[in-house]
Amino acid sequence: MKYVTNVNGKEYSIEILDDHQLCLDGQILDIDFVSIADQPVFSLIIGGKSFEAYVYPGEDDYQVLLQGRSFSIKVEDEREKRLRTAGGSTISESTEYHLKSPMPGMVVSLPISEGQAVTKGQVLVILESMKMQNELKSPRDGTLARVRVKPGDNVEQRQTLLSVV
Amino acid sequence: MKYVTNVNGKEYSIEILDDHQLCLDGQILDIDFVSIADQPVFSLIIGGKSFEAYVYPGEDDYQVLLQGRSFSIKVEDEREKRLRTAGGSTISESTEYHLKSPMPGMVVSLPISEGQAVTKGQVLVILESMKMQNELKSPRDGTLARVRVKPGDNVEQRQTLLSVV
Amino acid sequence: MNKVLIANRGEIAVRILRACRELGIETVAVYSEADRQALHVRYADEAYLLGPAPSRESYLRADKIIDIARKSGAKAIHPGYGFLAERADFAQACLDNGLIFIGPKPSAIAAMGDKAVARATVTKAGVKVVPGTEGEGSLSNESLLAIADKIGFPLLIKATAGGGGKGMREVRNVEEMPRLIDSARREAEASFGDGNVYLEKLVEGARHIEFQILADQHGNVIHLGERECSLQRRHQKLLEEAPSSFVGEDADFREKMGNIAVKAAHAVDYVNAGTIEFLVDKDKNFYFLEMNTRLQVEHPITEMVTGIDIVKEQIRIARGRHLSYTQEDVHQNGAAIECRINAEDPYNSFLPSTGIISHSILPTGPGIRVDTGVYPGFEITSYYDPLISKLVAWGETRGQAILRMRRALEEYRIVGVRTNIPFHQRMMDSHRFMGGQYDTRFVEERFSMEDGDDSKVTNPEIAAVIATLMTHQQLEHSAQIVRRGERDTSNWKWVGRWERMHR
Amino acid sequence: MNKVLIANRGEIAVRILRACRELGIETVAVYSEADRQALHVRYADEAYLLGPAPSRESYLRADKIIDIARKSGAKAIHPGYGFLAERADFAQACLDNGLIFIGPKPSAIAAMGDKAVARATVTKAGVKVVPGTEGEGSLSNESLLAIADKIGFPLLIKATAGGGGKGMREVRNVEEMPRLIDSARREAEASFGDGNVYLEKLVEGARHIEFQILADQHGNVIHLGERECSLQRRHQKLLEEAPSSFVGEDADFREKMGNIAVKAAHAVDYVNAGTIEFLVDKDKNFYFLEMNTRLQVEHPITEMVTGIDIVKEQIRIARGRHLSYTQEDVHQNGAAIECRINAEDPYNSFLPSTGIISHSILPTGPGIRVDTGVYPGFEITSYYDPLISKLVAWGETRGQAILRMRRALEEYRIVGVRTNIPFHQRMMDSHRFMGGQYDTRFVEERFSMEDGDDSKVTNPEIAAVIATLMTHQQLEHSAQIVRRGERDTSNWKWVGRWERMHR
Repeated sequence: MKYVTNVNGKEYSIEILDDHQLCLDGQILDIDFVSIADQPVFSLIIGGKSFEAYVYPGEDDYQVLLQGRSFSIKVEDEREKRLRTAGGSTISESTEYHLKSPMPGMVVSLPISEGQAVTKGQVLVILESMKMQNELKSPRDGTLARVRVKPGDNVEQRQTLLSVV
Repeated sequence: MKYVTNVNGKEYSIEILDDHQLCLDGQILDIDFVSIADQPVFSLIIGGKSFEAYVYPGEDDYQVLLQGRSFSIKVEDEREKRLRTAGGSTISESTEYHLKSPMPGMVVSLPISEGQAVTKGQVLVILESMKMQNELKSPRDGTLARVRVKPGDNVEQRQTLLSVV
Repeated sequence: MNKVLIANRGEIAVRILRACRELGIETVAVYSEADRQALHVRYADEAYLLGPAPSRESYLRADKIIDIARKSGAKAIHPGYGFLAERADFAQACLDNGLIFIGPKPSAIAAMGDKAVARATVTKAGVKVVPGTEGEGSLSNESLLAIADKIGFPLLIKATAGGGGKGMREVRNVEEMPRLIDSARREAEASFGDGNVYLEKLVEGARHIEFQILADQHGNVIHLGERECSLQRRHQKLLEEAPSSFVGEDADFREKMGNIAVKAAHAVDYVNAGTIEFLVDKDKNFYFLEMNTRLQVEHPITEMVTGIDIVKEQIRIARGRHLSYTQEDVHQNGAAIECRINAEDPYNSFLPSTGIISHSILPTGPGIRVDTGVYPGFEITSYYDPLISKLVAWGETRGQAILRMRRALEEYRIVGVRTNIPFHQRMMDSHRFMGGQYDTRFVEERFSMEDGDDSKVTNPEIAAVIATLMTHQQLEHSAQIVRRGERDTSNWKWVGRWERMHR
Repeated sequence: MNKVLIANRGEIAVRILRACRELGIETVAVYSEADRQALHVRYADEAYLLGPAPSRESYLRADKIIDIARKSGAKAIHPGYGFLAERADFAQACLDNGLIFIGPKPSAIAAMGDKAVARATVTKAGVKVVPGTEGEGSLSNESLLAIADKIGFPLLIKATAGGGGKGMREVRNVEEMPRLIDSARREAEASFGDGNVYLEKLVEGARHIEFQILADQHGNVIHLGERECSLQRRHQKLLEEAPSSFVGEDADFREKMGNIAVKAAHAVDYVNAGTIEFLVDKDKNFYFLEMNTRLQVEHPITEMVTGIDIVKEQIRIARGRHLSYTQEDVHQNGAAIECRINAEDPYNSFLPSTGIISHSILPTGPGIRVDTGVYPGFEITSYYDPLISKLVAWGETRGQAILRMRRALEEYRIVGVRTNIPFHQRMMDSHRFMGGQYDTRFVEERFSMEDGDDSKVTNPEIAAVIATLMTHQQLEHSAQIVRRGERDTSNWKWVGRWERMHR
């Protein structure tokens, strides 16, 4: 199976030949890939080099933590990529972003009002938890919509707070 | 529920009153009993004292490892005990003992022949494993029967080697 | 003193338990409903429930704690840090109930606990303080605004009762000041039950250097050298070193600061372990910042370089014994670094992360010490601070300590919550850190998780391969009918679990 | 030397990896099929498969290891202990292939490896040896029986090629000797591929005391003081201490033994780290036993008391540098104890225990070091030795080290295999151990897991309550219909699992 894998914007062509070999940008390499103790921690021996990484699945990508670095990675098989390129855009770009509370806590303030424009990185909510005030930021540009909380509200982990459309 | 619990020969009368109290030999004590991380390790807070023990279920008893000491414990509910006392003997005393290999290894020697009498603690098999010679001993008096291995045999973990009847 | 109650939780409760056990003293733990399975409860000889998870209903319940001490027959209470550690009323209540408080006298806590009073006290003793508001401390917003102009901007708003950066705000101009006073007061009120704040000149390019003090009941006060604590984020310490590379070989400077620290302790008749914090500018002018009248989070680095067990000394002092050491006995040997491993995501604004620790591998081996209160299966909740562990590395030189810390961070595995280990890894690779070229603003202003100043090789293609192999296995797996009853040893066991939990 | 291959597994491979990493040296691991997920494979920069699990097909494959070194560009090989560490032919093969062998010259390994030759060599240098067979060593059964009478009984049969108690037998009289020679030869053949044995006078009431040696390529030889290793079972060390309480304050005695140890090392032009083992009788007569021409399992206790990183020194020596220390620089500071934590059941004749480690909590905190190669999820198999970890405690005094070890043993949790932790706990509580009153026969002859000489309170009623609560919950659980879909958080989850696995 052939994949096109995008790491922070750079594309790699990776073909899985079998359980023990793959082809990375034209170079054939021996691989041995296992998860450690049934955890999302993976040991990869590739061409004799030993690596270990944490992998966190995201909405439509993976976050790979390797040697103290974080990589945001999207993997597509060739067929998917052809389809997407033909279609001209990904589905995910047109979807709304729902800000979920990463932890239980109390909403301290909402610096922006519903309907206002927000830019990537702008603070949407200040949440108090673990005795600290934490800023929840917008992952992209858009407009603030459906604000479901107000200052003083106690919120649960993963509760949806508002949306960016 | 009332239990009679035998620890290395000494009997304790233990009545479980509810999830938070029990009566030990007439004394009522507060208890809080939990397993740690779904492991056979138990934390007991009893009358304010904090204890932790490993528990290993045996054939008809428990081995409890507490504060570096091992206790062999049989628990019977009162009804069971009455039945057994009426019957005059336990079932387990009349059953055969099947010596199982505690680990994979090679049989080095069998010091006793089939049909011979054995005493508790007598060496039945010498097994080589982990680069060491290990002595497997008889847990009780009896007669050696059904020897299923010979010196030089490789055996699997928990394979039955012989019986004491 | 044959039984001690430890009025705390987490790693510091375990740390104190260990000292007691090694002294043959029995231990009494207290715990909230969230901590039934915590290590300090499991390791203690006795354990008593305080109440529900929130601190106010458990670890801050001084009344219950004193009741438990009496009920259990404990002769002394060790408060650890945080919670009730710097509450003069609690220390007094212990004494009133015939219990030894393992810490300073209530009067010293009170004097140093109100920072305004503290500054006045040490100033009187001839110790220089950072320019700022002095006096009674409970100033109105109007007074604060008026005084601010005299001190000049930038300045800091700080909680009178607080510590650890809580209720602290930095002010660049008078316009933003009213809003910041309000939020500082609110946070101070929430954290300490006291909304009073004061102002302080912000010394820019400053270093935060502190001295560990030990004082017995017989008037002997010594210091155990300094700790460099300039690496902070939002005034929370992240990484500490002993000795300070800024002080370096300048033994006179060290001695001068140490003597002033001892003088400050004497000014309040200090007894037991404490820490004098100084702000130091690039010209080696130093100002008294505050005194922490308790055991400090970062005490292990001092233990590693001096060989002195500070908690055991605390107990010894509380027993009325003389200090085991004179100032001449104290020597700094080698260098130690502490990384605070927090449950927070350095790639997502350091947001706290909660969850059950499903797996963990501690770094071990020569020169490594880990102080922790968690284990695989334990849950990190949002009720308490996010400190998972303190990873300490000792080396014959600072360079060796850094190399050792680097390998320890690389070895450390924690699964189930996000941690700031990658932050520390980036720090250990940073050229400025290696050169000791940093101040209290370094983390926030000149450090980034994205583009560090290190020249370490990254391996994006390896990350790509790992993500691709995962995707591939997942596709293979969904295409395949799992045979019933067959033990599933594939990598995909956890993915299903993960997805059920998080989607 | 910027890349080192580590020809070993388990905790010692991890230990060596750490030293390399802290020196900025790249690491190459080798592994058997059973060790794909072992820590040394995970922590190394590179890793290469050797072959199937049995040592003969993997860790003893000198040819493959040298191939991998060349292929990977490693400049040196560290053999650790065991496996190929004391094989002169392997050391020679390294040199022949242009690789640095991090250890002594092949000639020194050969001279000390054949114990008969070793004894002859050191005798010539004026070092006393235990009376026994000397000369070429490959004696027939008839010759051994003839010589036995001259030495006198009791005596020991020992493997010429061996170490660690393998192929060793104790003989009380001439009648049992033929049978014991046969079994010793068989075990020696199985362990080392060499069935030769020799005889040695059994010094009764003896102490096993050894000296750590460091020697550079420039003729400098120093010792790092002694280790007391008398606590053994079947000639396997279980627990070691530094310094020896038997040597104690007798600095002259220590110096005398140390000087003899250095002399023995000089006798074979020794280079790198090594250990001279002495047998010491109660009158402080001491006899050379053997020299281990490699890093020793128990080296960490010497590191703890001297502050010297022995593995880093080994690499330094192999690089051709001078020793970092002179004899005058070496001081013993405090006391350290090492407990070897083995996968074996002390309540069942110390039978080895295999299985997957399902859970583990390491003791940590001040003065504690754990060297290990395992983690939760890793399987202990019967292919290799049962060493899970080395737990080391340091204290300012021996008494403090014992108290610290006691608390560390109490904290340590390992689930999934049985361990000898209870053995060590009993030992730490034993009055004779506390008094330093023990010899090499103590464990086997005067120590029992059932009735120790300690006066510690036991709590049978607590054990009874725990077993009863388990039974009760089990009955409740089986009586209860588990509602579908409800998360089962009861204690009984594991019981079902356990029963499926073991019944």
